[in-house]
Amino acid sequence: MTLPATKTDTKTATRTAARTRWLQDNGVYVAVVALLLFNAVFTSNFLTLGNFRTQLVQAAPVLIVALGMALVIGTEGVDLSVGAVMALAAAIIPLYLGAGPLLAILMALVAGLTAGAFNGFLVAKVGIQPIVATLALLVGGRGLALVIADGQLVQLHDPAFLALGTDDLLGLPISVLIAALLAIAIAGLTNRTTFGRQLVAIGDNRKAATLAGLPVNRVLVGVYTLCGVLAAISGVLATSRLGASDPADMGLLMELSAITAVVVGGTPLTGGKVRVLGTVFGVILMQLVRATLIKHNLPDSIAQMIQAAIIVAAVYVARERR
Amino acid sequence: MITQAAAVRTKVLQRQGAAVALVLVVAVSWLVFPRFGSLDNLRDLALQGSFLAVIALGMTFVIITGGIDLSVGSLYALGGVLAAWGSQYGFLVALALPLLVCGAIGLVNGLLIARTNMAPFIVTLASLLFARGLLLAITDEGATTYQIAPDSAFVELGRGTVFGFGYPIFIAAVLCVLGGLVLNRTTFGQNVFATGGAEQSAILLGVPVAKTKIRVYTVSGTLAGLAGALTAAYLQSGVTVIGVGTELDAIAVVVIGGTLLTGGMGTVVGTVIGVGLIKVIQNVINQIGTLDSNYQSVVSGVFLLVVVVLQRTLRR
Amino acid sequence: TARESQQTTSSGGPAASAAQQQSAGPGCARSRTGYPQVELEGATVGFSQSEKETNPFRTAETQSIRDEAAKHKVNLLVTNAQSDLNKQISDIKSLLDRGAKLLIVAPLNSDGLQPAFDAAKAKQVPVVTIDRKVTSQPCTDYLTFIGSDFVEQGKRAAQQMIKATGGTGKVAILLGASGNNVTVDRTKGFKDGIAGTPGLTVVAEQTGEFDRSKGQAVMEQLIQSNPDITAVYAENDEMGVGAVTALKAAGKQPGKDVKVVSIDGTRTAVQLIADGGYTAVVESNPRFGPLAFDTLEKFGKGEEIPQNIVISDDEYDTTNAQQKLNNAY
Amino acid sequence: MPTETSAGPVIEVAGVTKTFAGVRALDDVDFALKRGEIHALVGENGAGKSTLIKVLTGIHTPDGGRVTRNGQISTIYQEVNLVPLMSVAANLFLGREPRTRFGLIDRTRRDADAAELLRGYGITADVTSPLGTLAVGEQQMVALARAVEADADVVIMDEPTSSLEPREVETLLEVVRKLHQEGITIIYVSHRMDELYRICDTVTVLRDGRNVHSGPLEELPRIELVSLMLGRSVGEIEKHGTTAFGEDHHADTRPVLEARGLTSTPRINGVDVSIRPGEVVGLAGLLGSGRTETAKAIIGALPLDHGTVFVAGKPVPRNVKAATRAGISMLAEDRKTEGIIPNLSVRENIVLAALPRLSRFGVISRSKQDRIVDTFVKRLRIKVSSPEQKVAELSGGNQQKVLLARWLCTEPRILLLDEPTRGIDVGAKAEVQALIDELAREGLAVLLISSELDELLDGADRLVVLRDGEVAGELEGAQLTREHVLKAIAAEVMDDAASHQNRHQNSHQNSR
Ligand SMILES: Nc1ncnc2c1ncn2[C@@H]1O[C@H](COP(=O)(O)OP(=O)(O)OP(=O)(O)O)[C@@H](O)[C@H]1O
Ligand SMILES: Nc1ncnc2c1ncn2[C@@H]1O[C@H](COP(=O)(O)OP(=O)(O)OP(=O)(O)O)[C@@H](O)[C@H]1O
Ligand SMILES: [Mg+2]
Ligand SMILES: [Mg+2]
Repeated sequence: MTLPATKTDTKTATRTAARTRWLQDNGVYVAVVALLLFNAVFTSNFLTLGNFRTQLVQAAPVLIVALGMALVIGTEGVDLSVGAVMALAAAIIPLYLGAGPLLAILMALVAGLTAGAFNGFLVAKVGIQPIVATLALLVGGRGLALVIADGQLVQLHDPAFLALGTDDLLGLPISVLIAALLAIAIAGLTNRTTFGRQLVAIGDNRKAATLAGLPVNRVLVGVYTLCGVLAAISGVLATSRLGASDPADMGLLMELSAITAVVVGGTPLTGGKVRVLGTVFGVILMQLVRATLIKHNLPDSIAQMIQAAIIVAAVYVARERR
Repeated sequence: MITQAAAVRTKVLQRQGAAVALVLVVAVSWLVFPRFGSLDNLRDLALQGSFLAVIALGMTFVIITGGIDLSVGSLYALGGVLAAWGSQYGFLVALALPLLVCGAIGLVNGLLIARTNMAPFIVTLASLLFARGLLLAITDEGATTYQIAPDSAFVELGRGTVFGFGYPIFIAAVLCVLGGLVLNRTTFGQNVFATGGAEQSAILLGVPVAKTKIRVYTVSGTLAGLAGALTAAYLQSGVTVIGVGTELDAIAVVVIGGTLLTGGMGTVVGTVIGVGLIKVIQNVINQIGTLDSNYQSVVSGVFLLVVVVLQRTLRR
Repeated sequence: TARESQQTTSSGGPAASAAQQQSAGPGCARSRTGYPQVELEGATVGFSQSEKETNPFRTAETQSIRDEAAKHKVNLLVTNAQSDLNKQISDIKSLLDRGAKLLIVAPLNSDGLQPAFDAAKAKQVPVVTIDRKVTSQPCTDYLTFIGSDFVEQGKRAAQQMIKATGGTGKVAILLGASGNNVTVDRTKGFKDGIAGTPGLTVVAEQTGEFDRSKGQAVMEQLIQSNPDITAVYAENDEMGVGAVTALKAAGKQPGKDVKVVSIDGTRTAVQLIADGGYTAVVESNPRFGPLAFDTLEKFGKGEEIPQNIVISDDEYDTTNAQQKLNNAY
Repeated sequence: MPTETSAGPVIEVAGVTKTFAGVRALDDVDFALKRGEIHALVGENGAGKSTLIKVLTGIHTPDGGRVTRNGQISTIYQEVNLVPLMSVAANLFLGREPRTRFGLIDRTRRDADAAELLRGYGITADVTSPLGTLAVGEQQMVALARAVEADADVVIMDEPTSSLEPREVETLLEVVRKLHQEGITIIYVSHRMDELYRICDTVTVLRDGRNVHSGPLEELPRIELVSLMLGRSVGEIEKHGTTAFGEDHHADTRPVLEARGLTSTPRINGVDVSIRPGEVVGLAGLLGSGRTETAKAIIGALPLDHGTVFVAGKPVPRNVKAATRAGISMLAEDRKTEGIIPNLSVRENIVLAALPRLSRFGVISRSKQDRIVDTFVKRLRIKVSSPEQKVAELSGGNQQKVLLARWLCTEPRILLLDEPTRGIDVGAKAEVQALIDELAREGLAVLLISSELDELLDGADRLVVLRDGEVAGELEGAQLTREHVLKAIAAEVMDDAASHQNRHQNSHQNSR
């Protein structure tokens, strides 16, 4: 058994390696740029301010959820309950809106916090696999939201609350501004703080992190709680934009959109790494894909298959090489 | 020795946590709801469980390798549509077509996962979308529902009975027994465990990890297609609106059955028990009858939680 | 509080009376089926609802059945399949198991309920299907179908659209959920309806999945890429209302710059017409209770039952929305 | 695979080069393995030994060069590579299970065969229990048994003895000799000079990925071999002894650590340990005697039935976080699963446990970090291309140093070291030992667990001997001799260590 001599030019090999690595790290940015170029050429009325605004406004709630999801995924977990938490937030808003939008929003966030902390408790203290722990809330949470709302969609009229979804601040839609600020905050959290580094270490090797004396349970509960709160924020913004509390449909399948965006953005599902900017671009990429498919009036069947192909392609490029 | 007996007892409990729960739930339902134990109800329970069991069997293999297959719900629906469409060309086509197409999609899942190191979650999420898209494409965006001639042999596959128990029950039972044997008594089964237990080590031990993964996803896709075909035969048509969220049911069932989501450990028996549990609970919720439909999902969620926490506590 | 109560008070709107039409084919009498006679009063009747009662249509539908059941003093058993076809089959079997002698079924899907019908047939229990027509055999598999004609609804929406636009304009269609035959029929009816009006062209058709926020999101995209859209046909009110929000955000005046026509007849949409921000709504009448129980009673008495009983659907437009507001559900 | 009976080398490697992301692990290496020899492969940590082995076995494809194999190779890798959740028997026969008539796996026979086979290696554990429930050393023996039973022409062993106890080492060496007699060719990697000189015929020395010497081992004086490995002159090395431990330490104050009645059935039962500041206490015992468990119990990583740990007289809550805050640190035995955070950089691995101290209001100070990391990389001579390199890319020994650095930068009062020099090359080992000495002199209380008796005897001021999870004796001062320790460990003098039969009975007695 003899392996033939393969005296490859190591220099070219290194250069190719460097190029794949670059693409691996920056693939999602390249894809976004490519899609923008495609639309600029082939989609009518694409290069308008109003259009970009629409894309950003639609992406904002997904991004907010995806940020929390990225953190959870960084700990080698996953949170399937985010959509249900959004529904819970939506269901709670009209209950307290009479006493002012601030209280209503606060109560919605408290619901998100409670749900997230509950998930965190199940994962960290009880030791249940994240998928299953959060699946319980995915199944039951929306039901609970519907029970709270008595199964009804409720039209909202409070102008201050509705302004959240429609008004601008500093020339940007408020929801986009909030999403941007949250993205910056989460980026700082992951890269610059003890919490962020501990989170990543736990995701990479939980046993070692425990033996290193890291506050594993506290960090995990913290991460899931944060994810719950972010989902609730997203639910609040989406509700205000819709002008109605719609617990039956609010955030439906959001968990899959968020996970897709995070993974397409280069954060591996195996934990130990969180890419916040990648997540932002992952969300933008998926938003642009959806927009492109709608604007070109493709039937649902083709649209779904193209989305599948794009997800695979994006993740293929960003995957970790063996 | 007392301690040893206790240890054995805990071991049994650990393994059979779901079984214990099932026995309890069944016993209570039997006492509380007079119609629970009726033969008709039990037959329907078994039949409804059999479709899920076939899907969950494939999922068990996938999860033991440390993977996950989110595409089974879509493949289940796709399989049904293909079977119904194929039934106009006879029994064989009706049966083979869904198996081949869904198996092929499973194979692609496996290839992408094994050969390119992409996460199973995301690969199968993509094929969830793809299979739905394909289903819509072949049904004219869902406008066409293919019917199966009521007197065809293929319908008999789904509707025929022995002592009132439907054929799908026996098919699922045979498959589960086979699956158990394959898992525990063949090299492929051992490779499945090794792949999920410690992938890197398995590679060094000479286990064909990539091949094992490819096979496992192919099996999962094929079984989802089969479940779809059986369902189509039972419903006499290729219904397009089924299968949404079925992947989550299958995962829940497998996990309730004690299979570790991290891979390396699990049993087919556990999965079957998990199917039993979920179906019995659903049935009981129906027996209550007066429960508001919104509470039903709350009850399901709470129940899932209770079983999983119970199991986790027993395992300690 | 700011919470707007949407509780439907009673189901008995004036639209509940049916304009019965007997379609082709013989009627169905009990003598033909050989089923036993069941005295309606005091009987156990099962109702299998298909989807959660989270949208106004389902709420009103279930409520109507419940109200009418109370009137006839029957013992009503209700199940909800939660959009799961297999569960609906189980539900129906369990209703039979629990002693239902008469069944009312709101099918989740036109196809796939055959096993449930077979079970009912085996127990000689007549089944009235409501709101969605199934592909099984009337009189053998099920007794009769009571409901709207979805194709017809689409056609009427088209007429409203032609009237409102004067026959010219660019239309965007917000489709219902893919794979759903309501979507298919309402699309077909609308397209047939505008076929003779060359001035009206469909420039986009995208699914909003019968959901308000999806309808809104899709409309936002379409209004960007096709700023010249002058009309929207939404296959249910929820998507139409979502589209209104999107149009307003894009600086358009729904009902004026862009005509919006949809199907259902929910309170929100009709209120919008009354307020001048919506064009027209074709009703899809959910109040099946009286017709369903009437039919069962007649069947029991041995009368001939037509294969299809079409419930009359109302229409709301700018001329009548205000006074008919209380009919909306 | 047919074995060619040609007289040529079983494995031949010419001009092999292998580069990982900028690190040249192998650089133009020539290597030939002659049939029937026991070939020692030595070199410092990160010299490229494991990489060469992975090239030989085909796990890695070389960037350049030629590999010729003329036989079936079976390998025991450096880190135990078995499947922890599968049963011992399943691991042992994975891929070549005995069959029933119907082609199904014959589990009864498999389990019986496995038990029989392992008895020959002194392992009496239940073969149906998951492999992961065995101690690391026992797992290593299972891996050895598996590799040997594979009917290979070549058996490669990458540091097989690093987690073995003296008696198990004897068993292993005996297995090696037996294989040799059967004509099997062996590559043997170890940092333990004694073993090499006892069994090996030929030696290849790697340094920085290059083959710096190949030849008969006998002709090569020990000191010269070390000098080849380190690339330093003989004179420089002669100054060092076998271990780098210095004098006894002065430890006259009250104990800083007291562990009383640590019990976690069935693994440990009423273990008492106390350490004074500046004292090094050794934990001795056979494989599976509960040393690792004792250390884990002290740090709070093992759920206890009874027992309390006191630091400076105060009880410590039973969790790792509290123990760490009280000043206890533990270098875990299994660095792969319990030590390194593989995808984080060397820098982040080092500062991990000290993060709260290096940050303000939860925000990390990068400059403080860099300073600390720099200090430790220099002090422990960690071989890295940059502190930003992923720790998973380091060689085993360097990973161990990173972990040591992690603990040292938390400035602990009590340091629990579970096999701290496992897998570390001679140079680094001396450094670590000197470091332990130095730390003790600075007032640290050290608990030292080691399977190398010399290391314990030289390094510890006092020895606590464990047997079956109980304290079997304490040795101090003049009692610190080989004889005494072995007697305490095994409850008898080990003069008949060579006999399989005997050992089997002994371990049987021991386990009861
Ligand atoms: N997968 C990898 N990726 C990047 N670098 C690697 C990888 N494997 C090994 N290296 C590098 O190659 C060099 C040789 O490593 P190797 O594991 O062969 O050393 P070794 O001689 O076995 O050391 P030890 O005695 O510590 O086990 C080291 O510098 C190491 O960092
Ligand atoms: N996770 C576990 N579950 C069950 N038993 C275990 C587990 N870990 C260890 N044991 C058992 O506990 C006993 C003590 O093991 P321990 O690892 O403490 O031994 P040790 O003296 O440290 O040996 P080593 O030389 O491997 O460090 C052994 O019999 C071992 O089989
Ligand atoms: Mg090595
Ligand atoms: Mg140990």
